Formats: sequence, structure tokens, C-alpha cells
Amino acid sequence: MTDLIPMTALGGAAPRSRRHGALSLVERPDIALASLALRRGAVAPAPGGLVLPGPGGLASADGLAAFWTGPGQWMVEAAGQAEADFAAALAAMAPGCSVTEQTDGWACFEVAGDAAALEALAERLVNLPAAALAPGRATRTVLHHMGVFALRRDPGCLALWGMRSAAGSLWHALDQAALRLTAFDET
Amino acid sequence: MRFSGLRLVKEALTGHRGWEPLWRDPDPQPRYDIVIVGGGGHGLATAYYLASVFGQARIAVLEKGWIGSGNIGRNTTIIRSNYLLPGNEPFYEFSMKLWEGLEQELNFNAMVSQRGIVNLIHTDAQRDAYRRRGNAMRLAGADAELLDRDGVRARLPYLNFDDARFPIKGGLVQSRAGTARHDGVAWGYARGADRRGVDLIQNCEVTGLRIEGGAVTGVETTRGPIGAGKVGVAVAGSSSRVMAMAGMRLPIESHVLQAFVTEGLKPLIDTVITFGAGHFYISQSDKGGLVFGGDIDGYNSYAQRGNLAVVEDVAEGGMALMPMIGRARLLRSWGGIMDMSMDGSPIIDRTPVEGLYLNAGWCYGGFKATPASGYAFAHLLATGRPHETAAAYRLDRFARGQLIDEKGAGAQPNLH
Amino acid sequence: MLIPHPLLGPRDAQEFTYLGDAALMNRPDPAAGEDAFCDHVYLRGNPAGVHRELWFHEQGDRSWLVVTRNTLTHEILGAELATDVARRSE
Amino acid sequence: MTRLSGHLVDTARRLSFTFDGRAFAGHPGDTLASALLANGVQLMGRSFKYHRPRGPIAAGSEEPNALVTLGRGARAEPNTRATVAELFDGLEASSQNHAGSLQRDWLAVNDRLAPFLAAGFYYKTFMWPKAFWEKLYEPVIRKAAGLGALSGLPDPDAYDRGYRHCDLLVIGAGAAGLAAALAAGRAGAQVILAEEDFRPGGRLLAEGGLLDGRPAPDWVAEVAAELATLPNVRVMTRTTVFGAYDHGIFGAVERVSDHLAEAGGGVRQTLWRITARRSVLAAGATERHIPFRDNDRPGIMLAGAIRAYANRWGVTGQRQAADPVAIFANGDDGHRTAAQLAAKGVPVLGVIDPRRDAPNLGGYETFAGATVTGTRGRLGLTAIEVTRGGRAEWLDCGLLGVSGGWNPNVHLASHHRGRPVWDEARLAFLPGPGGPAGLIPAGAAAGQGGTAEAMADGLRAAAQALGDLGIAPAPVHLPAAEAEPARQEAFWHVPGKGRAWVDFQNDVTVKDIALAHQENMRPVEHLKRWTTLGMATDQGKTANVTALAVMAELTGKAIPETGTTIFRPPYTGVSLGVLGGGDTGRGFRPTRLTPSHSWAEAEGAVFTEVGAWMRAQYFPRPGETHWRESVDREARAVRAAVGICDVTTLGKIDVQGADAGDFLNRIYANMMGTLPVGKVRYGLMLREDGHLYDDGTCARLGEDHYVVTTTTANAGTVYRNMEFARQCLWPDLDVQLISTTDAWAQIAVAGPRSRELLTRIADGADLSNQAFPFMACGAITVCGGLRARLFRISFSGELAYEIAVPARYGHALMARLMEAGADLGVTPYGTEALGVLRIEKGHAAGAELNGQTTARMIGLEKMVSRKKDAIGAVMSRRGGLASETRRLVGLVPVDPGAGVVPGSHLFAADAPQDTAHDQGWITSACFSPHVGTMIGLGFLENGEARMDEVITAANPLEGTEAALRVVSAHFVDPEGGRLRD
Repeated sequence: MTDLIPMTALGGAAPRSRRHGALSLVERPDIALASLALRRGAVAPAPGGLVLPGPGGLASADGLAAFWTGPGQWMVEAAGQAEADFAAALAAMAPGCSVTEQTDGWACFEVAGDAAALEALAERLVNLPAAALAPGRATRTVLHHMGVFALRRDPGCLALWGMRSAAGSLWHALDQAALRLTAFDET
Repeated sequence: MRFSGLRLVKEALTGHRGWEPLWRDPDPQPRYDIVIVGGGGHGLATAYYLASVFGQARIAVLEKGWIGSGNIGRNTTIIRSNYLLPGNEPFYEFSMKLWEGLEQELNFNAMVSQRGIVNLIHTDAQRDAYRRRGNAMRLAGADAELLDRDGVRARLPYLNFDDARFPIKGGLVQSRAGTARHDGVAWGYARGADRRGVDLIQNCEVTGLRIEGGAVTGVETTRGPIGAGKVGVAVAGSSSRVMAMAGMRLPIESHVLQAFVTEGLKPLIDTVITFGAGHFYISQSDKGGLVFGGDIDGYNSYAQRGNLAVVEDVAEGGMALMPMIGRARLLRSWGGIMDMSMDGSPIIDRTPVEGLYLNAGWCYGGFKATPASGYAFAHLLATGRPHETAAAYRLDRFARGQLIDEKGAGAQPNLH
Repeated sequence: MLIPHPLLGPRDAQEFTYLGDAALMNRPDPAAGEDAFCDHVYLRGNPAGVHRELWFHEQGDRSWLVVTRNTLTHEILGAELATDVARRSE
Repeated sequence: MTRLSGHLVDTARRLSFTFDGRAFAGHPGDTLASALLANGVQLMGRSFKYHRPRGPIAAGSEEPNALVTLGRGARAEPNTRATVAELFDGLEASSQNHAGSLQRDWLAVNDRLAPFLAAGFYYKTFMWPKAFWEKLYEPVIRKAAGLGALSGLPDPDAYDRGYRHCDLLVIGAGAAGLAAALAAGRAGAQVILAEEDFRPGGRLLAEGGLLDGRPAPDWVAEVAAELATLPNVRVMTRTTVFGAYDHGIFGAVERVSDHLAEAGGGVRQTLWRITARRSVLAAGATERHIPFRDNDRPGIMLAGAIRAYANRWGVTGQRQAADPVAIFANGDDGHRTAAQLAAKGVPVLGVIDPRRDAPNLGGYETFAGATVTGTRGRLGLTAIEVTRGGRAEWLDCGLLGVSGGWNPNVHLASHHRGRPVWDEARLAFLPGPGGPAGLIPAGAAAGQGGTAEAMADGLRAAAQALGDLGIAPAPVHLPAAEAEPARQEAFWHVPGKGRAWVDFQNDVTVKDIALAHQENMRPVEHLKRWTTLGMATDQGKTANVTALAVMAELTGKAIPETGTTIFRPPYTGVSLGVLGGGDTGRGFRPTRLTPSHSWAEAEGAVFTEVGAWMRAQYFPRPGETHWRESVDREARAVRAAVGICDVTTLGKIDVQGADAGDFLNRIYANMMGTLPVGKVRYGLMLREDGHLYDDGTCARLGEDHYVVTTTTANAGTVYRNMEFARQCLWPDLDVQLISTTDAWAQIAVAGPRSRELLTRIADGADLSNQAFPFMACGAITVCGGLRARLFRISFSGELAYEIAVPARYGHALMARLMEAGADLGVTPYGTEALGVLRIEKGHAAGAELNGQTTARMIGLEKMVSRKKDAIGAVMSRRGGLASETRRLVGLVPVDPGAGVVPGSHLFAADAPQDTAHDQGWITSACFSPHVGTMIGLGFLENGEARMDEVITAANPLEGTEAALRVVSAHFVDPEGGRLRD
């Protein structure tokens, strides 16, 4: 193991979190991420038994989760694996596929709260019909001039993956939207 | 009838009974020496200079709607000659000089207001690029001045200097730039051309070009066929449509550019400001409205209207630059159809069809070019030779690879 | 505008980047020479009416789409994945 | 004054407010206008041009006269319609557009000068002397023009933006809109009901009618209550749908806290982009007036507005309750107002009606066959002149209601430039074809203005929308409305002497229209532009149709032949704050930070923007007083020892697949497919038009695996173009692409001691020249097993590497390199030193690759391979590009102390300095510690052939000029020995 000490996307030693009323925001530096793309004409694999979802879908099984990112392309997540060479592990599980390490290409923030509060926040962040962000759905979209992957892991959790380099801007956007929303609630 | 303050006093005291029509509404003659298709700014200016400078007679301007109904009547009224490339700068500076004497020449107050323009600078690299441009302007005889941050702050203290995503580091200023009353320009040229015998024919849409043996002999219109020795087409926004009647494809796409005006406000902004990093530019009209705009919508369109995303984007740019405008209200937005050319520069040239001439591809530089464009097109129509300042605006420059690409964006019209 | 994505359903045009005439997919054979390339690069369809055009779902699934749209009304008549179109024409 | 009975104002609670500093009281439910009228205040503003005294004419957002400035300081909001400003405790309003007080405005002198200020006067004068326009005339005009004033201070409020999607958007919660929303809501559709007012009901709150025998507001309350229980229905009050955009997208503004004394930290307004599969336009109608002599005095209102003030707010508009009220109407609608007022005990003088068979609905006198031909009252109406059968008489009158019929609010239906069509039976323009797809006009907006008609039409519209959406309808019972007489006769203006206003705010009179006609400004658009008619803040809502009718009369044509009028967004004014809502400060656009950002911050770096990135520009050290000292030191350190620099910002694209090499051959101008595994090659990318657009390196990590690097600025464009090539041009190649720019922290380690430094952290990897030569690449581990990629590439011309580790370790790696290399003199360097090093080496960067240049111009035309096809290859050889003679050269000053200024233009030493003799320009310049003087790069005509020539660099913009010697662009180690050692 290296003796270098990693830093989260927001520049801290530990993940950042914040609470606004019914909503909580948390940075998730522990999730490993790798992209998986099919070679021309290849059949989709089932890495670690995970059935790769169709367009707009998010699937999970046995500590892995995958969301569709484009025709023949997925991102695969592994919670708690960020320090490992997850891309290599995934490549081994999906032979013949093009796998690329993405863990540090992106920064993940999760927003938790009741479904109504999450949806009130989401409609101020992304321009998507409710169905695209229903539980079990995931999609790339634009959020305050940034590209993000928006994942509805379950009714009470919305995850957003944004470019790691713009993590501060993404956090700021989420934090401000949540802040304004809760201020509005109280008036 | 000559317009003057004295005349106005006389008419005011006698119930305004003496004012004459600004122009006639003649029926089309069977034949003209020169037919100009398009009664917008460029077409009217062309007709005016043909009659006044180049001694041509028997000229008609055919307009499918009303005089000035094209982009001359739907723009943000900015005039400037702050271009970089040698194919452009002398032409726009020629235009600026024509603006400077226009109202006296036309006997019509088009409210040419040389209130200056400031192009904001945000990075060192941008300052170098603007220095290159400012020098190109000076070398072509135009005025230009480079301001540092303090210079901009002294002049425009209300800009966001302290909490800006794109900090202001300076500005390129052209003091002789400014604005003009867009409709007034169209009307001034129309009245001037009419007084010199040009037939301005409204509600007359050209539906076909008569071409015999490789030469144009006239046009078909909704008001019947009209014979012509030469036909000059100046229909920016619709150039592809009209030239398709001659079987031509043009290096042009039609795009919509939105523009905006707020409710009237007391004087606040006394110059023209452009904020490239935020895709925003603004001035204030004499009536008090803040007139502003930004990028084109970006997709091919003939619909004369744009979409909300661009409206938001432009307003965001405005708020980032000058947060004092937050409580001003948008009054009206509109869309104009731009001839976006493949290198961002216009075309004033003959065509492969004998007697058929083209004035097109103005992107969003058309308004400021109106006088020079009319003059240069008239020069070409009357003499057969390009005007010296418009010699680079050739149709075959794309094939030859002699592009006039100010932005270096390549053959991608929506990036120019 | 809403672009009817063939895989994802209607999506706001703000997620897309516009390129232009779908004929840009028909790159000439390199042996066809300069004239063919000049036409390809500079002379594009610009109809006042139905236009087949390329949109890139840049903030989406990164698919290039061929969208059929009326430039007078902005009405969209259909959209396909550009790869499907490209493979069909090969 | 005491309120009339039956209003909807909570008189039990009192709200204090001020107008022009005077204290007043009103109640919850009041608007500023209703509260002022209740206090006997009629005069609320001044007109735009003549500064005529004005009071409100309307009770809604179409109000052209009663514009006030709300609030003060940075929160001052000019041009607010008093008729829609919701009253709150502590509201401060002030009148505007006057010099002196509202009552005594000395700019009212303009009214005396009116004959000189007729339509289009300014086009005819102010031309002499020429220089006076900017100096005298324009400043005077500008000062007099405008309405209210902005504070000039930054808007202190927060704005939000959001997106909502629904099956059906119902615009307007009046009779039609409520019926439509109820029907669609009960059927289970996802419904948004948007209402600009703070209270749903629309004209049902104003008409004073009964539904099923009960006051209409009771039914409104019931429906609103039911809608609130439906989870699929969202009612948005205080929300104006201002624009209809493509494909069912609407812009709407919700005034979240404008009606609150304190926003409590919340947002002021929210911009909603609503995407609706279908929409119902139930925006109601706007009453029009009838121009007659002096018809603009305070106290002259629309009759329907008087009815609204009486029924909803319990107020009338006289200054004293005993002042008689008259109505001037061409239809039965005006009579309803008179009858209702009479029933409420208001003194009604009568109804003046040009129709000979005018009715009488009881409680007032009818002046049949009569017109109003004049008025008196300087600051408020005192008397009207009624003319009947050629006989005129003056009657005392404190309030006159005018009713000329109703114009359907077709605005959104014409936002796609669809033209409204004239309906002769209804004397109105109705929504025409070409409206937004899926938008169904209903109720008064569709010409169905009666209460019963409107409700039924709302149901019809909902049924149509539900049918389109495939949703089964649910039953809705509509209450019975009373009969509403609605006969009317066309009557557009009262002819005669004097001035009769058509557009109140902009002071356009019937005479101005006649003058436009006389001067042949007859097309509607010419009329509007010549006279400014319809250009006021109400966008012609109260003027356009009337003006059209007057012009039709003058030309002897029918109204539809004369023209029509279309509307553009926004329906009513929208604040720029909310349109540009959200972050407008530093958060205006995202900022990207490098992995070592916080390390650099701790090192005291000064940062600069490169694209969206913040990069360390230089690292000042104690004792350094000028940035040049720092930069020189950093650049020297790289040439003499070793420097480190975060270069993560360069774009990185991972390319995999069996055909990856073939694919890259087509993307790069030079050959890339032959690159061996474990090697890196420099590459050029062209646009298809043959111009250069990007450069970078390409590393082959495996048989089927490459990593392409791009310039920082073009990372997105290159990726997009590669996807285009992959999907649209060559879909059968087996290639997969993905960006990995952010995944790796990439650090340049450059200088003669770079190998030594890297060896210390490289976990024993053999970095010798034999094992890892120039242009090698490979995977290694560093710092005890951290996976890394090492590239031996050089931008500085020195022995150099770039090392990449997972981005989370970038910060720690920088610190470790500093520690490990302390004895080697390791020095962090920023973008300035990076620029110095690359200029000294003659490498092209952004200023040289500006999209206008070619491979030939930077001396690399040989890299454009003729052995294969690649994007841009064919076009790069055409005439204009092949005959280009400008070449990248190096430039040094003849006088070693002289400056070299980028952006200067280049001339032969003795040539005149003008456009015709311009031979090029300086792209980049810096002080070179290596050369000991300023040096520059530039493009110069025939540059290759002019080595050692002395030329002139002219910078007239800043008044400098320098004699420069033309030299090779490779100032350092032109043979390239250092980077290969």
C-alpha cells in the first residue's frame, strides 16, 4: 500500500456532509467507478451476476450497481472499493469488454430525504420528467451548466455524479438549492 | 419636402396638414434596368446609392412585406468597426464613415449616436487577441483604445468587479461606435431612394427568377412578372431560398438570433458593452429600454422566434455582468433570421448567372454594415467591379480556401 | 425544444449540441477530390421546411441523432440514432 | 371611504403603506391600486411623452398608467403596475417619471409643446449642427424619456429556477381554467393550473354574478379546495405564464415572496420551465376603451375595471363617494356595470351609449345615441361633455367607465407567430391557426366570454386535451350562471377636435394615427414604429386593436384587410433577475480545480483561468516583489534542475477497440496506427476544412488501447468530433471512447534532474534512457504501490516526464515530489513559466492554434500524411491554404532592453504601417531567462526566408513600436538533444 494520503474531491481528508431541513447531502468518495463498453457486435456480460440495465436504467446486485450511459455502455459502481483497482477487477469480470477506470474522474454526492423533499429539490436542479428519476432510474443530464449522472437509488436517495474537477461547483449548486428550498419552506 | 426644425415648427402651427408621404406606393413597371430583391436596409441602401452616387435610373426595390420588415427592423442597433481581419476591417470602417454623415446626407434623423463600445477582457490571452484586433483597427484608420481594469472601472463602475466568475481585466474601446435607430435607417434610405425616382414596391414577393441562356432577364412576383437588366438579391435570412430559384446552393445556413428590450428606464448605461465570456451585450435606447442580446439559438430556423433556454442564458450573462439590472423587466423579445455563413463573413459578388448579383451572409453583422453594404453592392451592380473595401467578399473564397474567419471557428455557422 | 430521443424519450434540447445538415455524415471518398470536399464542407442543405439534421446528446447518452425537423415551424417529425442511419447507408 | 358590500378584502386586518411618502391603510386582499382608490387617490402616474397626469384604467396586469416604483434602495422596483401589486404591511411606493412632484411636474410643459412633438417628429429634426446630437439633443431626450429608474445597486435578492413536467398546463384560473383543471384533475391527468393573480377565480371574482344562486367566489373556493386535494394537480398562484416556446415548453414566473414584507431568506421569484404535453389557454380577455377628446384623465377607467374594484375590493374610483359615476359603452356589458353600481348604492349618472336602441338594466339613466365628447379636471375627472343629437351638455362626474368591447387574450396563441383572425360577430381577434402545437384556447381567450360559455368551453378544452392524451374523462357538473346580456355594436372612437388617446402610456392619439396615414406609414408595423403605438409596457394590450380599427377607417378598408397584431413573449414584463436566476456571482459558471489545487494554494500560488480551470500561474517566494522574478526563477529551475507542474487540465480520451489504431489514423493528420505499444507520439488534428484545430500526444498503452491528450480548451470539442467520426462516419469500426480527463492527476516533472527525482519515488522502476527512452510510456507504481502511468514527453525541451496517478493522490504526490527532490532544487512552476519554456522551445499553443492557422503556418505541414486519409487532409492541400506564406518565426528585439508585445503587427522595416502592408502579427511573447531578453513568436509573411531580417513590430494601440530580428522559433536546444538524453 502506498503511504500517500488521498484527498476527497472537495479537498478534505474526510467526506463532507450537510443538512438542510429534511434533506441531507453527503460526499461519497468510497464508491469505485469504472466504465464498461461492449466491443462491436459483442453480447452484454453479467459482471458479478449483475444484469446490465437498459436505457435509463439502474441495477444493483451484490455490492455492485450499474447504470446505462449510452448504447452498449455502462458505468459500474462498487461501494467501498475506491482504493482498489476496481477497473481491473471489473475487466476480469467482463472479459472482452472495454473497461476504463473512472473512480477519480467523478465525484459522487448523495442527497437523502423523504421522496417529496427530494423531488422538490430535483425539480430545481435538473430538467427531467418524473419518470426519468423514478427509483431505479438513472440518466446523464445537465445541472447548472455541468454534466451529471443523476441516479435515483431508492425513493429516499438521489445520487449525483459530477466531474471531479468541478466537485466544488456541484456541491455549491446542491447546497444552495437545498438552502433556498428549506428557507422557502419556512416562510 | 425637406425635413428641418423650421419645417416642423411650421407644420405644428398649421395642424400638420403639409406633411407628404415618406414615399410613394407605385405599381410595378413592366421592366427596370436594375431590380433589387429585398426592401430591407441593404436593399434600400443599394437602391439609394445606385441612384444618388452611380447615376443609375429605372430601379425598383421589391419587398415581400413592408419596407424594413426584415432584419433592419429587428436588431440591436449597434454600429461599430472593430474587426480583426484585413478582408473585413476596411469595409466596416468605410461603413462607419458613411454612418457619420448619413443623417445630413439623407435629411433624416436616424439617431446615429456615437456613444462608444467596450469589449470586455477577462484573460491575458484575450488581451493579446484584442490588442491584435485593436491594432488592426488602428492600421485601417479606425479608432481603438485599450483600457486596463481601472480604466474600465472608471468608465463603467456598475459592472461586477468584485464577485465575478470572469473578472474584468480590461476592455477594448471604440469611441466612434454606437447605435442608430434601426427603423430610421430603413426609412431614411427608403425616402432618399424614392425621392430619386426609385420605385419601392411593397407586398411584392419574388416567386421566381427568369433566366434565359445563362443570363437573368427578370423576376416573377406575386404582382406579376417584372423584366430586369440586372437583379441584385439582398434578402439576408432568406438568401438560400431565393438563390435556390437560380439553382444555387450557398455556403449559408439560416439561424435565429433573439434580441430583447426592457421596459423604459431613466438613463443608466451610456455606451455599448459586450461581455463575450457571458454571451451578452447591451446598450440603452434613447427611449430608455435596455436593448440586449447574446448568442444565436444555434439550430437552422426560419421561424423568427427562439427558445427559452437562450433567453435564460442571455439574462444570466446580464445578471453576472451587471447585477443592478435584476429589477428591470423584460418587455419584449423577438427573433431575426440570420444568414450565417461558413466563415462568419458576408458575400457581395456576382454569381454564375449573368446579371444576377448576391449580397448575403451577414451573420449578425448586417445592421452596422448597411451603408457600406449598399454602397459596395451598388458599386458592383453599376460598374461590374467589386468596391475596394469589399473585394474579399467573394463567393468562391470557400473553394479557394481564402476564408475570412474572425473567430477561427471553421465551417460551422452556429459558432460564428 | 424537446428532442424525441429514440432510446430515452423526449429530452430538452439544452442537453444537445447541434451540428447541422445530416449530409455531413456523407463524407466523400478521399479520392473524390477537393471539389467534392468543398461541397461537403461548405454547401449544406438550408431548406425552409423539412430538414434532416445532426444533434449530439452531449449531456445525455452521447449518441448522435439524425432529427427530422421543419425549420419553419420547428415541428419534429422523427429522430433516429445516427449509427443506425450510417449503417443503413453503407 | 367605506367599502361597498360583498367584497373579498379582509377588512378586519389593517395594512399600513405609503405612497410618495404619505401614509395610508389598506387590507389583506388589496392591491396597491385598490387601496389607493379606497383612499380617494386617483392620480398615480404621469404619461411617457407629455407627462399628462394619470390614474389607473384597469384592475389587472394590462395597466398602462398606474406605474409606480415599489420599495427603495437596492430593492426599488420601477414600473410596477399598482393594479397587481399585492398590498403588504409596510409597502412603500413612489410615483415616477416626473420632475418636481407628481402633482406639479414641470415636464408637463411637453404637453403644451405637443403640436411640435407629433408622431415621428424626431426623425425630422435635430440634424444640425451634426455634432449636437450626442452632446445636446440626445442627452435631453434621454433624460426626459424612460419611466422609472433603477437604483444602480446590485439586486440583493435570490432567485431560483426550476423545471416542471405535466400532462396538461392550464393557463389562467378563471371560469374556463377552473373548469378545465377540474375536469382534467378528476380524470387523473398530471395538471398544473397557473394563475397570475394571488387568488384564483379570474373575472368570477369581479363580475358580481351568481352560480347556482350563490356568489361566484363561493364556487371558486369549492373548486380550489377540491383541486388542493388532488395529488395530481398543482395550483400555482402568483404565477404568470409569460411565453409559449417550442414543443409544449412554457416559461412561467412565480412571485414567491414579492407580497411579503420579509422574504425570510427565501427566493424572491422562481423561473419555471414547464414542459406540458397539452395546454389550455384560459387567459381571459382585456377590455378595450373608446378614444374621445381628453379621455386620459385620472378617474376615467375601463368599465369592467370599475366593476372589478366594486365587486372584489368594494371600492369605486371617485375621489369622494358622492361623486357621480358615468359609463360610456357601446355594448350591454357597460350597462351591467352601471346596474351593479346602482344596486350597491353608488351614485350613477347614467350610461352614455352610441346605440339608438341602447337598453336600460335598471337603476340608472340611459343616454341612448349619445357619446362623450370632452372631459374636465386637471388632476382628476370633474365633468364630462355628453353629446346627443348634436347637442352637448357638461355634467359633473367623478368617475367615468369606458367599455368598447373585449379583446381575447390571444397572446400565447400567437407566440409562434400564428396570426389571430378577426371575428366580425364578436368584434374581436380570436386565436388563429399556427398557434403552439397542443395549445387549446378556451373561454374568453377564445371569444367565449360569458360565464356559462366560458365554463363550458373550459370543459370542452379539457375533454379535447384528455382525448389527445388518451386519458378517460371524468364527469364534472357545472353550476348554472345567470344570463348576461352581451349585445354590442362596433364603435371605435368618437370623432372630433382635440386629442383622443389610443395608447395612453406612450401618448399616441387618433391624430397621430391620422398623421401616420397621411405620411404613408400605413402598414400596421409602420404605424406602430412611426408612432410608438403598442410599444409601451402593456405591449398594446389596451391600444392595438383600437388603433387598427382607426387606421381601417382612415384607409376605408375592413379591419382584417388592414392587418392584425401578433404578440411576442413575454406576456407581461419579467424581471431580469428571475430570468437570469440562480448564481450570478462567482458561481455563474462552474469552476474546475486541479487535483493539486489546495496544495498550490498552501504554497501561495497565484491562480489564473484557463478555460473553466483555475491553474497556478506562478508561485511567489518570500522576497520576490514582481511576478517576473518568480517566473524567471521557475523557468530557470526547469532548465537547470527540475520543476513540477500540474498539467491535469489537458484533455484525456481513452480509446479502445480492435480498430482503435485505424480510427486514430483517420482522426490525426499524421500516422498513429503504427505507434508501438509503450510509445507516445505527437499528433495534429485538422478540421475537415483543412485548418489546424488541436494538437497533443497519443500514447499506446496496449494492443487495443490508446490514450489521446488534447489541449485544455478543446477537450470537449475533440471528444465530440471523435464521437461523430465513430458514430456517423465509420460506425463499423470497433472503437470505444470515453473521457478520463479528471480521473488522473497528471504532473509534469521537467528538467535535467527529473529522472533522478522520479527514480526516487518510482518503486524501483528502471527509468534509464535505455529502458525508458524519449517518447516511452508505461504503467508503473510509485510511493509504495500506487498505480501510475508514466510518459516521457517534454513541452519544455528538457528531459521531462509526465506522471499520472488517481486524482485523489495528486495533492499528496506534489507534496511528495517536493520532499523527495528538495536536495535537487525541485521547484513548482505555473502556467507563466510553462509559457516561457514553450515559447523558448517554439511550441505552438492557444495563441498559435487559434483556428485560423494551418499546419503549414507552424512549419509542420510534413506531418499531414499523404499515405492515408484523415479528416482535413484533402482540404489542407487546396489553393488558399497551400499558397499561404506566413510562417511561425522567432523574434528578438534589436535593442536587448526593448519589449516584444503580443498583438503587435509586423511590417518590413521601411514599409508604411497600414492594412495593405501588414505582414503578420506577434502571437506570444515573454522574457526569456535563457536568451536574456524578451522573445516572441509570430506569424510573418515568407518568414522562413527572412531569418536575421530586422522588421518592425507596430502597436499603435498603445503607441509602442520595436525593431525585431527574425530568428528561428527554437530558442533553446534546436537539435533536441536535451530531451533525448
